[in-house]
Amino acid sequence: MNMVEKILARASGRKAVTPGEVVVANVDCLLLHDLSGYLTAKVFEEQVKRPMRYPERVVMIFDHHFSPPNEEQAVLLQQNRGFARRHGIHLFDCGNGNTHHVGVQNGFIRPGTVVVGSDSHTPIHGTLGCFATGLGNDSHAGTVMPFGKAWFRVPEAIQVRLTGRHKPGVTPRDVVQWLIGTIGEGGAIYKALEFTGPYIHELGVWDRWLFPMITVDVGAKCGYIEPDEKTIAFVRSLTDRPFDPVTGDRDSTYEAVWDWEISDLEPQVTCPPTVGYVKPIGAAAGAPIQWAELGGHGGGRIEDIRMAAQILRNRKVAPEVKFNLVPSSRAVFTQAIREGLVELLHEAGATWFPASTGSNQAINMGAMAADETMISTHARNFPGRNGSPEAKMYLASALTVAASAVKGCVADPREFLS
Amino acid sequence: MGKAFAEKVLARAAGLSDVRPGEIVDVYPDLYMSHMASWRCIRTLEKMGTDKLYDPERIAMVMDHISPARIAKTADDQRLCREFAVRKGINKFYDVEAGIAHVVLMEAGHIRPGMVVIGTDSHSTIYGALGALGTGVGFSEITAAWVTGKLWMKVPESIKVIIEGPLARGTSSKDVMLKLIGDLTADGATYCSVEFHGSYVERLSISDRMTLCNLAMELGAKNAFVRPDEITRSYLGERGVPPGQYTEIHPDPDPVYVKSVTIDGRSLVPQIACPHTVDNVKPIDQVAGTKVNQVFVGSCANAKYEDLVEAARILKGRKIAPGVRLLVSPASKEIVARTVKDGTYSILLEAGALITNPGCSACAGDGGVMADGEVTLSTANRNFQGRMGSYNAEIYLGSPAVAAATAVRGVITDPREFL
Amino acid sequence: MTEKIGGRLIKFGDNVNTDVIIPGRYLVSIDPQELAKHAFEPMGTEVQKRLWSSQVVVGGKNFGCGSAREQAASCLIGCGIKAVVAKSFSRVFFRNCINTGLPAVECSEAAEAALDGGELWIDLEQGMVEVQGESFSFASYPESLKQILEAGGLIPYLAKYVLPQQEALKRHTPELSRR
Amino acid sequence: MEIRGRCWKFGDNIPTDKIVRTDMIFKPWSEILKHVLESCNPEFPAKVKPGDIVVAGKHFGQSSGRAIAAKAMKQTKVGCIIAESFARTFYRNGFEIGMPLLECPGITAQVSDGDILRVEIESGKIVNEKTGGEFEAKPTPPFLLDMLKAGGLIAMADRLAGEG
Repeated sequence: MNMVEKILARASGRKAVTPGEVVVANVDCLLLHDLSGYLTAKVFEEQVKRPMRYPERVVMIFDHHFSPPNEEQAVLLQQNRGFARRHGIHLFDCGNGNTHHVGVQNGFIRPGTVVVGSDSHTPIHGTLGCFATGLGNDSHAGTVMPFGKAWFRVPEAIQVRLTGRHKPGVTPRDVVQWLIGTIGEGGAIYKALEFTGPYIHELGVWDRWLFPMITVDVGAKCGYIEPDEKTIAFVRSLTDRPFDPVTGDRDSTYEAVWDWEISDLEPQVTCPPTVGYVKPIGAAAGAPIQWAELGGHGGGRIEDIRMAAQILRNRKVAPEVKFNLVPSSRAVFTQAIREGLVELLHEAGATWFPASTGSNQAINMGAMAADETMISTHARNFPGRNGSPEAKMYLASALTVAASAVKGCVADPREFLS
Repeated sequence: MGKAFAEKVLARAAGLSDVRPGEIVDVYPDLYMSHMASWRCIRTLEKMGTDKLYDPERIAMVMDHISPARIAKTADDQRLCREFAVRKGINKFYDVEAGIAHVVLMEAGHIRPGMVVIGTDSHSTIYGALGALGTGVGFSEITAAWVTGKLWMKVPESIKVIIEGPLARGTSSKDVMLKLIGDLTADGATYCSVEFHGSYVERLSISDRMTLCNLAMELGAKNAFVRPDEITRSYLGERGVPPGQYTEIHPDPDPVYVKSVTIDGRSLVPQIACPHTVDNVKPIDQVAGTKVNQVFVGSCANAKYEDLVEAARILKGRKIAPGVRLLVSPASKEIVARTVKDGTYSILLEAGALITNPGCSACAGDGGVMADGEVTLSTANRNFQGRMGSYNAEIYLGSPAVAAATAVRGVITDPREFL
Repeated sequence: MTEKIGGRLIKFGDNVNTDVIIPGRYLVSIDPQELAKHAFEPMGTEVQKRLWSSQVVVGGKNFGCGSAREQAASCLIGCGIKAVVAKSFSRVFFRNCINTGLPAVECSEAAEAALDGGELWIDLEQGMVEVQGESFSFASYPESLKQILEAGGLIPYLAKYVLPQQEALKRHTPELSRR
Repeated sequence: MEIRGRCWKFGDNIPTDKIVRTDMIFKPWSEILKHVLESCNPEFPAKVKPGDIVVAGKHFGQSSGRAIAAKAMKQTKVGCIIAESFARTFYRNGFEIGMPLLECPGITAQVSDGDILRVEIESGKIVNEKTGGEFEAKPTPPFLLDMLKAGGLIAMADRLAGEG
């Protein structure tokens, strides 16, 4: 059995499971954010009407808001706070960071566990050797909250083996975007993607993190990286709670093995209007932008902020561009201050925003007029997510975003790296 | 009999040798500030069918009330302003990242002693902190000024406010003003020019003078004034404006004041303006212990560098109370830079504050909105019903020190407990 | 401006502020009809209904204190209000009334005498307010303000009188504060 | 379970954002329904009738995992959705709220807007009455058919909990 099969078997009290089977498994952690949390809470209290079985496993994080912009949203947050208090679940209010970063940094995510959440990027936690996937409100309200369980169809696994070394100016984010373009939107529906190979194993945990993040956009159920010493040390540094890591058997079977060598990759840009529209930088460079942003579920890491600083040291943001920086968590924000990056980037003309998901769904920021364009480290670029449906969003690495902010158009970061 | 500041400055700007209180004169302001309302001015201009500006040099635009945009319509309005500024050569254009208009224009050296400044914001009285006459107008008037260069003004009568210092421990310019507004009521200075004098004012920082002049609006004042001095000159000097570039206007030694009021700062205690009017002021012991859901350190009244430092002094090494949100919105980009550099920013962040980008933020309803039954302690200048969300929510106003102390305890708290 | 203006009145107290007259959340709009729907919303729908069927707003002291938002005047126009009478006005609100073409009359006695739901008529030319069978005088507007009101507000006034002679105007500009 | 209705055809990779616009999430159904799938077909919200059948291309309902997109489709009262394939959270959410879904690779080439389709959910048999064409959808797992019969996940939650 592979890692996911072993975790699902253990969590459902079976010796073995096989792909295609439906199992009911114990859930170790449920991550909710402010929007989905509200919808889930309503179903739970209005339709399910049962006690919360394991409140300590449920975490709600306010990250789409950093501050309610109108009364409707204020009421939503107020009701979420009330829900959290009534049922004794964990609550992280606005300003603590985006749901996945806060979940990890507070030790809720441990190897070998089952993690679910209503954010579609929940598979990101496969980075730490979890079986992690996004479910809908009714699963959370109907079975996770009252019973600590959920049903799963055991997925077929595909192994994605990456080898090689990325060139200077190319980052793991570029590799990830290239993968989405190559596998294609919906190119791996229902599958479990195991990311492996020397390229993956050499990466630090926060860089590995970008790989399972993309699984939803290629349609997969989950993605994961088998835990190794780096994973264990990382999780140990965040929590004292015990955990029992799982790795796949030697004779694990995969529906397919996709082998890629990534050494030749150029920086990649995801172009409007969908996440599958990925091009090498040369094909997109020159498109004018008015907005640039580091932030979102995959961005705003300390690594991203460092990359932006690398580009912006002794340079300025182009006058026609607004470059917005959204740290992924309060801890990352304070770290960036300590490293002098907040000052450096502010002086270069960027603007800092509270730790959150930033422009994701444009609740506090990120609305654009028709024909305005943003380049960001966000995970999605569908039209209508950021103000006018005629606004455009490019997705790229922090290096490329920062280079574009300097140049006023989509730009190749290698121009700025000596 | 001599002339008060307002009479002298308006005579100068009207091109007349002598004006008297009550007289209506055509004034040519030196600067016309418009913020979020700028797009309306541009649309009105289009409607008037003219494209000629009297003097683009006198136009200042700051995109402060909603920054950045949350809906496409706002993004579109802001783009209209941006493009208009480029097309018309308006070089005093400050975009969504700059901060609150008043503070930004003062920091940039655009406000100088002896100027007459009109703005689409009632708190334009704040410009008195640099010895200028600042007053609020509607967007039609700004549009008219863009085109004709002038507007009608009634020459105000003047009120003298004498503040004696030094202030008692734990109090600040905010407490002085709340006390004054409580005593004189919300229309205590309607149509009047309020001049601040006295030993406390003479050695006062520009930041505190800004708080005084800003809050004079809540007395109904047309404008406010602090006599320019060495502190003014050095503030301007640091911003690249040498004394040769402005002409100070001082009141004569013996002007006619319709009213003279003295406040003794030496016996002051922290003051709180209770819901829903700014003149519903009580000494802090009468409201201490009131539970709050949110604390807001922001607005043109009290989100300046000195205000954030004051809050950080109390928050250093402490955490905000569980269940309380602390929202901090620095007034300008420059303030962000200074607080990051000296560690104030980190102190606030580590205490649990949520620090937004610079701008009007919750004071203009841009975030920090409350649901029914919630309570905010705010350092802003207004606590009107519905200003921060629900009509059934409450806003208390106090100084940055009160705000910090309140955030730590979760209930309205006298900052002297922490000093 | 020879005809009397007025009709049914709705009376408010002292220090009515602009956040009550038109809450900040509605300022995205500048359409008087749209704004009218939200005028005085914090005071509840009963008050709003009476406002919409009135022609005169009567206020106490310091009416319209608060923001410089011009919509505080234009929303009343959208409600069908013909004039505002108060004991005293906040100055920006007063300006905004004149500039949007809404007569604002400062007349303490008339505001005192007015009864909620009664009638009030104003003769702007004579500077008289009639209410509860009594007449009260008020200081009539200076000529320049009369012209603005007559034109229907500042912008129409400019279009009619000022813009045509723009060039002539420029020659009379006084010395500016040095910059 | 047989459904007969008019066909509305849509393309590939339609995200949840296009089914329910993000700024509509917390609006009442009456408001949301005015905009369902409008950016793909502006006529759909006004003209969709109970019992109509939506046919979509690959990866229908991708992007966000929130059930609101599936719930909105159910609120339009369409009889069922047939797609070349579904995004997995949409598929899951559909059955959990009692909305029948069928996966039928190749279907979009065989039907047009306005065709009358007859669909049998259990067997997966699809008939295009206009062309006479007959197609076989992929079989639906019995577990999900049970859920559909029970009226959705919450109705069968107790039974599920007993299994784990």
